Amino acid sequence: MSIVLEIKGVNKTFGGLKALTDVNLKIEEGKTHAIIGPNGAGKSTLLNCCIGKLIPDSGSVTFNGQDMIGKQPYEINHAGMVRVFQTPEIFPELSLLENVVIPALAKRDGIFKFNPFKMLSNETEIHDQAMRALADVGLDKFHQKNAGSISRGDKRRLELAMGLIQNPTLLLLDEPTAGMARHDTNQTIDLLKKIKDRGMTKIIIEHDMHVVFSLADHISVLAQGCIIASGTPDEIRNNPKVKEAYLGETEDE
Amino acid sequence: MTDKNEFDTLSRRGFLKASVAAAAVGAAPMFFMNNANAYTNAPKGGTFTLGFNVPQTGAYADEGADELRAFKLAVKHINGEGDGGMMNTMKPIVLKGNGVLGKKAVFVTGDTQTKSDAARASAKRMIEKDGALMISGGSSSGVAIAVQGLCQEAGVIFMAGLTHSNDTTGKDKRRYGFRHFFNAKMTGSALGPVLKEEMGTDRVAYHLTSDYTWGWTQEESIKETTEGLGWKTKATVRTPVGAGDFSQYITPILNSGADTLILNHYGKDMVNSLTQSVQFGLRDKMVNGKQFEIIVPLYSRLMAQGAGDNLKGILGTTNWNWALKDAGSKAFVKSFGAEYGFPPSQAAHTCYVQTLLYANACEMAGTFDPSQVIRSLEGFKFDGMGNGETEYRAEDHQCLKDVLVVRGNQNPSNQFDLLEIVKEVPRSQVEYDPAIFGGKLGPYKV
Amino acid sequence: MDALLIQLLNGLDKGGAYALIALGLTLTFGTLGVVNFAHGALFMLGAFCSVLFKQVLTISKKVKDESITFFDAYKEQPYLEIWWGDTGAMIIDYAVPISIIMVIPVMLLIGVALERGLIKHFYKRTHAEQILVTFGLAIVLQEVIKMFFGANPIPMPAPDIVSGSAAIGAALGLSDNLVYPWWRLIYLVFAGVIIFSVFAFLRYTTFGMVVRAGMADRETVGLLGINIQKRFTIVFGLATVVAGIAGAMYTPILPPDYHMGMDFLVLSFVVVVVGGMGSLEGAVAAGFLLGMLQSFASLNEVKAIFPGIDQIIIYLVAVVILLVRPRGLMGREGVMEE
Amino acid sequence: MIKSILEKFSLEKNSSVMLVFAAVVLSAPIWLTPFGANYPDLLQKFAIFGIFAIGFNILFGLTGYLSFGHAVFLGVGSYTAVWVFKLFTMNVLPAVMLSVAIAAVFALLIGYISLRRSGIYFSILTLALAQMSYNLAYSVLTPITSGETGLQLSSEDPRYIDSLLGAGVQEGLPATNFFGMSMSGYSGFYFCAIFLILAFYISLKIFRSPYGLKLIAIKSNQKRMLYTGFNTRPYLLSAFVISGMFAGLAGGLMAATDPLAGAERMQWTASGEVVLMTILGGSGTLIGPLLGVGVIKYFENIFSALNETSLREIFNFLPDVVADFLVSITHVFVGEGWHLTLGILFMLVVIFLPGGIMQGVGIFTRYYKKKMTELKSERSVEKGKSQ
Repeated sequence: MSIVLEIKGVNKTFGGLKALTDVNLKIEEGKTHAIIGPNGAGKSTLLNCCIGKLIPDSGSVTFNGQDMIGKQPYEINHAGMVRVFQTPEIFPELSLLENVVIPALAKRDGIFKFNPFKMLSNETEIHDQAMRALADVGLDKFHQKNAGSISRGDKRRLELAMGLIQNPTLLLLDEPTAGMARHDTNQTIDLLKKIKDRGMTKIIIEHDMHVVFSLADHISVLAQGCIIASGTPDEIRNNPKVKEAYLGETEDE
Repeated sequence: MTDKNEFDTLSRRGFLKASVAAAAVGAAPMFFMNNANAYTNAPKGGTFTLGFNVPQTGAYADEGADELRAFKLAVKHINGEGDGGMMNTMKPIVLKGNGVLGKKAVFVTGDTQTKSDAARASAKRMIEKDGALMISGGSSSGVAIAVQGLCQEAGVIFMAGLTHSNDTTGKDKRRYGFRHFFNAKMTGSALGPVLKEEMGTDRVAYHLTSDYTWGWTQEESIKETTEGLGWKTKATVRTPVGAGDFSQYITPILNSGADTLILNHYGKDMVNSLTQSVQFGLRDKMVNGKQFEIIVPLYSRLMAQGAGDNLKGILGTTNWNWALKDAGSKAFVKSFGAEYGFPPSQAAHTCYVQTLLYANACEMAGTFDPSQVIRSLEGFKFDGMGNGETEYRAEDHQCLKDVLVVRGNQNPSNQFDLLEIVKEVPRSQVEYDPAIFGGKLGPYKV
Repeated sequence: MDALLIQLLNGLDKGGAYALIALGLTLTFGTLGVVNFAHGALFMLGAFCSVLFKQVLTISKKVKDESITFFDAYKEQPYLEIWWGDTGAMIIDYAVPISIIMVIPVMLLIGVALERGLIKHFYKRTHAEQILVTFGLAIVLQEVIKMFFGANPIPMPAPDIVSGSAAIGAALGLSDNLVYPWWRLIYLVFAGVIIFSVFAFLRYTTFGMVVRAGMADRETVGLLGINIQKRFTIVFGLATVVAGIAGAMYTPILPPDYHMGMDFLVLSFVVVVVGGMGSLEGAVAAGFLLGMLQSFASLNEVKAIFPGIDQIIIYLVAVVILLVRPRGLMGREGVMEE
Repeated sequence: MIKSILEKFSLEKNSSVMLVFAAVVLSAPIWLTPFGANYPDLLQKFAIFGIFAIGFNILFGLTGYLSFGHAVFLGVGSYTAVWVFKLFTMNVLPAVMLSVAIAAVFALLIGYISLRRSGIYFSILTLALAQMSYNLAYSVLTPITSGETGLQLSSEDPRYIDSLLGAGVQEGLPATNFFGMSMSGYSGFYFCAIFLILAFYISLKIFRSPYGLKLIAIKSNQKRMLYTGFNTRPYLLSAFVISGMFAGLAGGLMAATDPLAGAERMQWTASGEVVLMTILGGSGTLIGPLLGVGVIKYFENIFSALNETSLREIFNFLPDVVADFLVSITHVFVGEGWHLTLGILFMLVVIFLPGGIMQGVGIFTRYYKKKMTELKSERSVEKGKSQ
């Protein structure tokens, strides 16, 4: 198995606060890797360091052999790393279809393409691709609807479709089921399971242990900016350190 | 919107076809264009149309409103209504008070906004839509020159309103443009002797000049005059138009060693710079053993009201003032005052006179054809219009006449009595060779 | 040396005026999130409140000038002078400072009415719509003023005792040429007092604390269940009053006309943005910075090297500052960036 | 808002949209007659400012970037065109082409600087750069711009190409022409109208292209665009340059129909005017900006020209007392009061129709359609009953 993403010795401080301390992580190709940890453990900071939103104080982030630090978000996207946001980042004024068409265009056109005289209506291939992506998440029936008007759960699914249509090497999912009702959560788990066999590598940041244990091949536990454990779900489940730091509080859930 | 089946793209040919088809529909009005007339807007029926293009919005709106009042009065008098005003004093006059060539005068109005583009658009509307034979009015040289150029192209006579720049009848003069108002050059010539008398020949002048063409021509003309008297020029400082606060330009004067400040500002700029200069104590200063003096070469009573008491005792020139005692001025003030309840401004006066002169020239020419009317205006000598004997010089279409040197009234006897006449400088002293400014009038026929 | 000193003073004076007009604007920006293109018009309204006040004071007995026969011309004497003699004359002389007493309640009323009647409904609208509606309002206000007061500037002299210049140089043992108009010095002090009062009000009162919190994070304050609406009304009223008295006190320096608000509009926006959106400190700092730079750029020596620099300095500085500091001098992230 | 309009239009074929548009534009001299707005100068202004507003709308309507300095490109276009007339030829084609090119260079420069910031900071950067250009053009650049007076033709101009082609020296100033076709009067309008139709066609294409969709997406959520893999800067810059070129074209045409270029064309109020036109009509819609242009230019040219005499003519069919009363009320809003009317209109439109006039049109058509369907269904219900 080859390594897709390697995080080496990453440190990040905000003011006097140490958010990440010497974090090392290797993500294997094709695997679903979950990163868990209590609130404020540094999960989001770690994610932001991967996708170019934050620049770590030290350490390296290597993706497919390329150094990612200091790269622009769109360069990281085209390198094959795509993030699905925790609070839905969609285009609320546009239709669902257009929301998915845009990432599809990004995949095809690159970071910039000047084609003002090409008609959108002639983009059959993109159109079909977008409709398939919407169908994947079960939103194809409402493709003409305004993205701002759909439910929060649907927005999350729309975002997932926007990520999936780019067919990335690595998909970063930031709490994909946060704020969802149980029913929606289950649907999302099913959906993620379904796409598992496409061979896409995934990182999932999640609170919900049910989701983590149903999806992850490998779990890393982050607490106070440090990785305290890493291993298969079973190993993590039985790790006393993890239990103490984290699971103990949430087992009753 | 990506639903591909619902539409096809428009091919280039389809687009062309669409345009051609529509062009055919739209071509019809082309035939309304009238090429048969010998000249633009030849009057049909019993009336002829005058276009009064004045600032109705912006800083000069009050001046524009006063111009419009004068125009309305002039039209009344031409048509034989009212008391006739200057129709009774103008010499020679062929107007009979029954309109012009048997046709009644009517007018249209428009807003110049004191912007060249807006003024031209407004004048074009008058020419193209309302059929105006003559355009008049305006309160700035930029507008006058812009509209004058347009009128030359359109073949319509332009009787300029308030415009004081040398360029209007200098480098930008036009065959179809006529100016009754005086100019910066004449201001300089008229001020010269008075300045010599009142302030001597050993002074150091400091100019604050509005940074645009009118300001520059005035600065140049005044400088020429004062240096001719033996004065020195310490500095000529350009100030942005509409600066509002001029303090940063006034402070350096204090240390400059100059003893005379010349404000080449007009309108709001003049009011502000004068008010602020006085506040800085310039007029109380003694420099080189002499009392510091401020001069405002071009005065307007209407705008000067804004400067209030700061105006008192300050020298300048004006084209005309209502307090003049000649028969023409009295007749005009009488009918204007009776109509509106207050005296006319110099802007109103020049617009009134211009309208009458145009009407008279048409009557003299026996036609409204501008090429003939121009010939009868060129070199026309007249009197009884408030400025003494006057001549429309043929070479540059500038009226040559007496210039008033005035001073802010120290002790006004009523609310309109702001200017005190120091001297009526005779025409012979302000005349100049028209060749010095260059420019070409252009053809009679366009 | 004198030349530089006086230019320094002039820069401070200009800066005070800029800071004062920017202060109200940035209050509306920062707190209400409204781009108020009518702010200049409020400045103008304040000035005309003062004009109206003076006109009322100088209602005069008119003695017809018999020498004029064609129309009615009068020699006027205000009734106040007739009734109270020198006291009356003095009251008229002090019309501008006294008018503040009237300007404050009138402007407060106007501000509250505008906020309740119009601005309130535009908090949630886009900036473009706010611009259009407030610009429309500004035009309406100035046209109404034009209808009643005409287009020409109206003289509003300062009280006689402070109408001249203070001989600062002589007092300090420097050159006699170092003088500065009393009224401009008064305006500078006045601007300082108003700016200081607004800061103190926002810093040391509970009301101000909530407003500042609102400037930092509008939503949270709304969520706290505080009646933010009422406070917004008061803040807008406050901004209107600040603009109004700034305008009224400025009349001796700049004889007011109906268009003066528009003339100040662009400048005040540049000051606010250079200072940083929603930052009161920034607006004040930017006001003084721009005033100072403009004053020095207008020196003949500077203009000789860079012709026309005095005409563009403000804009040039604005461009440079915004390029070096993305959010102006003291702006915060996320304010007005959409 | 944008989307609904887009979809409304996509329902129809592009070619039919263009056909209708061209027919409406080219027949304007006929259907504007009852409004008194059918004279050449105003028609030309409608077309020219239409191009300006369409271009502005490509930037503001699509990307949401509010430029407060677009008039600079209008001014630059005009100056360029007049200089081409003075130096080379009175044929308008090279002048207009060069206007667009030079405006593009300016737009590239100003856009490159201004687009480093967003939101109100962008607006102020464009405003500041534009005001600098205006102030310089008005004063120290007078040798190039003729300052306040404006750049005009002169009989001493060299006109190298024309004199090379042996156009005889004539008395007076030559007129602008398009291979002999006069640029004043109605032919000037048709010349501008062809460009307006072309401009509308380009705008239509951009609105419906993937490129246009990306621009709308930038307005909707720029951050998301970055993470989706787009470098938004070149998109914004290209849109800025395109809209600058439209403004340059408008400026060139202004000079072509009336060979004068003044600095006040670049003042912030001129930039503000196009902003107001676009918002008033409905930004982000294809037709809206044109409606805004129509309303504002109509007010400026027709309302400002009404006076008591002309009002009396309008009301003279009424009894004298009523007419007097109406004249006394209405004359406040026309002539010198046209600004007041415009201000009130701005407020009313934006209060009741935040989407501009186009929203009003939308509400009306929806209401109309609803009524029609109600009518139909009623009829069918009645039919059902009668059977």
